[in-house]
Amino acid sequence: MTAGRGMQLSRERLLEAYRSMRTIRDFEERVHEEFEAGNLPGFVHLYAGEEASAVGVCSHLDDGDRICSTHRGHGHSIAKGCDVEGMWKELHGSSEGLCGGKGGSMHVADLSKGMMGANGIVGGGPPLALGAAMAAKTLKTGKVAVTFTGDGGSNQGTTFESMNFASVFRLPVLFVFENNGYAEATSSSWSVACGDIVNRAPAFGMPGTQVDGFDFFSVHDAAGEAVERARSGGGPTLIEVRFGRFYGHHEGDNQSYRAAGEVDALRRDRDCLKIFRRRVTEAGLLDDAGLDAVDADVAGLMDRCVEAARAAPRPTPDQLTADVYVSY
Amino acid sequence: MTAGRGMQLSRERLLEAYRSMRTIRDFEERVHEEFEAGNLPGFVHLYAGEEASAVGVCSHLDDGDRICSTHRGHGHSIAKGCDVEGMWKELHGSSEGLCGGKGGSMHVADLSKGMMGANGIVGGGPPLALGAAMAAKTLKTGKVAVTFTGDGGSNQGTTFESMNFASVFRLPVLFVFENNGYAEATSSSWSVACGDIVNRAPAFGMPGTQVDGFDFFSVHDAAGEAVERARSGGGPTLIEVRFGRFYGHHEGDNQSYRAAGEVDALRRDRDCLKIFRRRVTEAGLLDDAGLDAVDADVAGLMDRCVEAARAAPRPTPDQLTADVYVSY
Amino acid sequence: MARVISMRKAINEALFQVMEEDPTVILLGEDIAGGEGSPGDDDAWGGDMGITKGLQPRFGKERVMDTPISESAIIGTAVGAATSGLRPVAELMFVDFMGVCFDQIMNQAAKFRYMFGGKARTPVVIRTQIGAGYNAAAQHSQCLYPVFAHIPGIKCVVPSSAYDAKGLLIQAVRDDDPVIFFEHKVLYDEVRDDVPEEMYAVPFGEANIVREGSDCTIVAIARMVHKAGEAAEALAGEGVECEIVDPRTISPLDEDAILESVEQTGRLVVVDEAYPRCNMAADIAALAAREAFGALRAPVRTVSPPHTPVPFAPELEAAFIPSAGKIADAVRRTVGYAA
Amino acid sequence: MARVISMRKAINEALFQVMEEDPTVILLGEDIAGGEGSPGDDDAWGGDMGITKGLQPRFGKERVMDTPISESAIIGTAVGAATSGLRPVAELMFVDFMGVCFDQIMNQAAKFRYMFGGKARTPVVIRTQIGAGYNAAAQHSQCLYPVFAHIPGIKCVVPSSAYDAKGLLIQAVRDDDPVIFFEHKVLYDEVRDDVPEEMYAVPFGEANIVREGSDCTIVAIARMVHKAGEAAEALAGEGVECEIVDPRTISPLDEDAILESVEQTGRLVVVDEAYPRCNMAADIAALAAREAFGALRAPVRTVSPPHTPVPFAPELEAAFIPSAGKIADAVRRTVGYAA
Ligand SMILES: Cc1ncc(C[n+]2csc(CCOP(=O)(O)OP(=O)(O)O)c2C)c(N)n1
Ligand SMILES: Cc1ncc(C[n+]2csc(CCOP(=O)(O)OP(=O)(O)O)c2C)c(N)n1
Ligand SMILES: [Mg+2]
Ligand SMILES: [Mg+2]
Repeated sequence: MTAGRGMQLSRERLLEAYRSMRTIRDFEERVHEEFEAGNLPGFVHLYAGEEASAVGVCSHLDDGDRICSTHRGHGHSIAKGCDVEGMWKELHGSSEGLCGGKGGSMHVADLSKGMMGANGIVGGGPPLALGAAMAAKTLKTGKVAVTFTGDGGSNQGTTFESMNFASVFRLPVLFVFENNGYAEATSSSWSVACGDIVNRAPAFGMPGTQVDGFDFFSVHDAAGEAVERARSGGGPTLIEVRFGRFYGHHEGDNQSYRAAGEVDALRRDRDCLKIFRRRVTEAGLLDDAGLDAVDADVAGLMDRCVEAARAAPRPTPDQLTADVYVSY
Repeated sequence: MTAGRGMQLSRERLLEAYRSMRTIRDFEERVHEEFEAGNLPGFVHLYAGEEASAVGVCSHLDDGDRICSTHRGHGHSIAKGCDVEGMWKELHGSSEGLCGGKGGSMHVADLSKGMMGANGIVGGGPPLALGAAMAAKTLKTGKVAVTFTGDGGSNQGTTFESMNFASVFRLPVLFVFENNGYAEATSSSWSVACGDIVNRAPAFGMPGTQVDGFDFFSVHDAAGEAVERARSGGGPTLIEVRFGRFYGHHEGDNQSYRAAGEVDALRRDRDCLKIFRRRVTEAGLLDDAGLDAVDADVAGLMDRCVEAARAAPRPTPDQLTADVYVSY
Repeated sequence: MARVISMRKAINEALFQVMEEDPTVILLGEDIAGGEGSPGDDDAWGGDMGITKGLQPRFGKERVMDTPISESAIIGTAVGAATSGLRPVAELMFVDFMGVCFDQIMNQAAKFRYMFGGKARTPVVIRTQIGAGYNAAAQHSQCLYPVFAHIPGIKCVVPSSAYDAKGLLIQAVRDDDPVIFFEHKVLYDEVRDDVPEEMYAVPFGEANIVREGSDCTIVAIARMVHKAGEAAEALAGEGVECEIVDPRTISPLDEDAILESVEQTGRLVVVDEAYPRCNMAADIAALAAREAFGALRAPVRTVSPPHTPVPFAPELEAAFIPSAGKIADAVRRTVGYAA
Repeated sequence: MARVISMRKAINEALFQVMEEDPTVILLGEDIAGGEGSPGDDDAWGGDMGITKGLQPRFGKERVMDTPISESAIIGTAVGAATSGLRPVAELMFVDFMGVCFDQIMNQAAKFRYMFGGKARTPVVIRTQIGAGYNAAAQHSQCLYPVFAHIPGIKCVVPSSAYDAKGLLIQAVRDDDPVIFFEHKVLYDEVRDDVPEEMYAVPFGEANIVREGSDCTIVAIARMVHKAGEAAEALAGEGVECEIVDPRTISPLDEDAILESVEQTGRLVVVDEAYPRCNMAADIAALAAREAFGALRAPVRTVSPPHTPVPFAPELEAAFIPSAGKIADAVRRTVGYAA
């Protein structure tokens, strides 16, 4: 692990990071509840437990930088600054949702925030991230692109070829592989032939690093280095983030493929929020009161969002055929 | 390079290998002539200069083993035992061609010889080779599959994911990358981000080796080891064969992307047939007279084939709609 | 004696039986068992919709394989193995994922027989989910079978009943051509009908006359057969008798059955959940306009979704899917047509 | 003053002009310059058919890029860049290669605008070669545009003349939606016509009435427009006057122009080089059977290849491609139809 650059962040930046992680966690816990209660339609994949990855990476990015996400996109969206209420409404299919209710959980996007979309296609994001990076390179904006991919998605051909392509053109792009141990029910230790995903970096002529995804600072520091390299013309980087998800693959998954007690242990010992709190309070960077205030604040926000989303207006019939093509 | 197992081949086997390489060379030289004379329709890609690869690999295989080839498939087909006259007729589009005139140069195939087809799609072969290997594994036949891919094709997503897949299932398959320096006009030193293709083997959890493709023995020995490993359940191997082609990408290519004198130098100093001859005669394994006799024999065969192909019957109109589906 | 079972159960049973019957049948796909390499249950999922549940425990990991997420490799493995002595049944979880593996289907499997001069056989089956109805949004709700029907060399199966699903799947596995087997995800549980326990095959290219009637022919596909049935019920109350033709396979297509019905009714409505352009509704309407023109007494109406991606919001999705109401309206316009 | 130039030259010129006009236009594709990293000429190929020749020397490697053989990455780069401020023109060398990159087109580019609630614009152009005629066999001779026309959210352009090719390509680059630009490889040199030197745009969704006539409407696409022209010449000698409608874009499709013509002639033949099932011929025939039924005085005939892959042998390929003779026969049958 690199020496703690993240630990040198300002109090404000640290609180912001914590707030972002807490917002994701609360969002996902509440989505879980709402889904169980039958209030949410569609397929939903929760990011709870993985917050340090999205936030650790996105804390280096601004609205001009771009990310491509996966089916498990809520966390990336929030970390990248998407409007939380708009996301809630989107999950409900409201016309006030971030995508007017036409996308849903798997297609949350806000290009104005640099969030190019969750993606229902495993391996759909990496080629698109090349494009954002190519635009940054061509237009010399100094911006970067990040594509988040799961361990399962790391085995998709589109992902592999994107890495080679990025390297050939020295594109400012990060390939962040979120290895949570499973693709649906299939183990990553089985599906990734070379063991750790980071072992693939040399095959694509790029530096690679593996980080502890339960620790914000571990992700933050590796991503910071990679983003700097990308911004300064040094080309792509592969980052493998190792951790585990707190819920099933999607809502409804009974998770019988997991070991007994696996999730309980994760929640107890590997909760990135708890670990973050411990590290910053032990180092005297933040105090519990400040963090508790964030927790309360976020809980309030989430209450308001859930309520607003339930009451939000529904799409009108004319929306069915709107926005297929540009009208001139 | 591994110690010369190939040099311990019997006289017959050596002559057979030489004959096969000579047949490919003559085939290609004559195709070049016939194409220039306007006697051949379609797109044609010549394998001349690369003979040691096809023959070095296929000399370990029998009809039950399977290969998948590329758009540059004549050499692989001949090395795998396809009927040369049938191939000639196929290139002419005769109904007596190996594929009844319906495939042509880019789709030469003979499953009864284990030749699963040239392929017009770059990256089309590797996934198919997995299937042949899977059948061998499931049916416990001890057979293997080989997929030949170019340096350009090494960058295709389907190729990458096939390597991971093969490793995960420990399939008896060889990934032979024929790195002739170019994909059409684009250099492999540019398009393969990690420099040498062999550097990718670790990313897919398989052994990899790089060989001198101008030298039959170098290819032969590496392939022998890999085939043995595959047959005995040891899984896939990556072999990078380095060499150069004697002609353009396809017939009609003016090759202005190449260095002046490049091809002349290859023909002069790196002709696998000359190198083979030198090695076996210097080692006293074969003599010039024996090799000359093969040359004469093959030249005669080629004359007869060219003539037969020119005179071969044309497809009848009913062939247009035959063999789309099985008729019951 | 037949039992009433769901299409879900019918497909599962067909897979059990073909695997019992023929040791060269193998199954592969993502999480079709669901648990490979994981610490818990190896057959945790039995496919993302549970359709292949129980097959791996019964037939073992050598014949029922979870795979990495590598659709080109999955399909390629199945296709290559089919030319090498096996009869693989691969699962493409959702047809929406065809975009990362279509080459292995359309340029490889579909073309071998013809391109190799009749010398190759490629007995591969690809099972895949189609259709809207679960608010799964734009990338998990498409039909896309017209894209496959467009390609010569592949057979396309679109069952609408549990009975047909079982018999057609058995036929698909026995068939020597590449077959794409489209399963409408809503039908897995929505449809339950009489299904014999023993093995039987439903032949390809033979439409099923689901309902007889003399006023108007409705050709409908997959889930739309049931929507058409609802419409026909309603119309019967108005004195309009519809004949419903379910092609069951769209490639090959039973043109004769369709034309024969149109010759009798003189009217045709085609219902297709696939996007409206270049879809099966257009294909069949064109067939009638070409071959049954003399019999036609009214315009051929098509009922398809609008030309849009599938929207997420439940009310928009509901409006996207052709409904019994829209079908009935189309029939009414057709029957009420005055030249 | 207009000059007579080939479609090859017209496309090349359009690319030069759009790149001059708009610095956000970039080009990428395999060997579109042809020589990256190689010791010799960097612009050795200018595309596998030479269409993009001279563009890299003029606009530099930052804007005209050779790529590795990674079609998903090529298309993805273009699509992603199009949402990020550029107007990329990507080349998919042959449409036959869509099978390794279709997801980036159909699930990504095509759906962004709708799926993201109208908030995304994806001004990407994908140029690709279609068609038989060069004995390039089953994997390099397909049309496949019906597959793209089936997908909502992408516009499909099928030029038949040098004039249209230039104007439609300029329009494609200026358009804010994903556009697939299908270039028939035989037309590159087979077609030469009047093309202004200055820039001009041909709008999408506006058919071109290539020839006027009152006896029968022929709708034809891309190279088939010329085959239809030959047929019409021959038929004129027999006293049969055909009206030829070239849709120029098949998505959006100028339905009005087609229907208007059919209303006048009462007869329709549709000619499409794409495989016959679920193709544009079926699409347009269905349109007429639905919307112009009252005007139709004869069955709508379609002239398409047989439902087979494209064969290699020259005489088989020639028999595969719809010919002027077959088109004329279809018109004769249509005109001679007696109810
Ligand atoms: C091309 C494609 N194949 C398969 C799927 C079905 N699918 C959705 S998520 C998923 C597992 C993804 O696993 P991973 O990449 O590890 O991400 P995680 O869910 O663990 O975050 C699968 C197989 C899909 N959506 N797209
Ligand atoms: C999917 C696909 N992309 C592009 C092409 C066009 N193409 C044919 S051969 C070729 C170059 C292949 O280079 P390489 O793999 O190095 O093989 P080589 O020709 O050198 O033997 C290209 C780009 C194709 N046939 N298929
Ligand atoms: Mg995972
Ligand atoms: Mg090469």
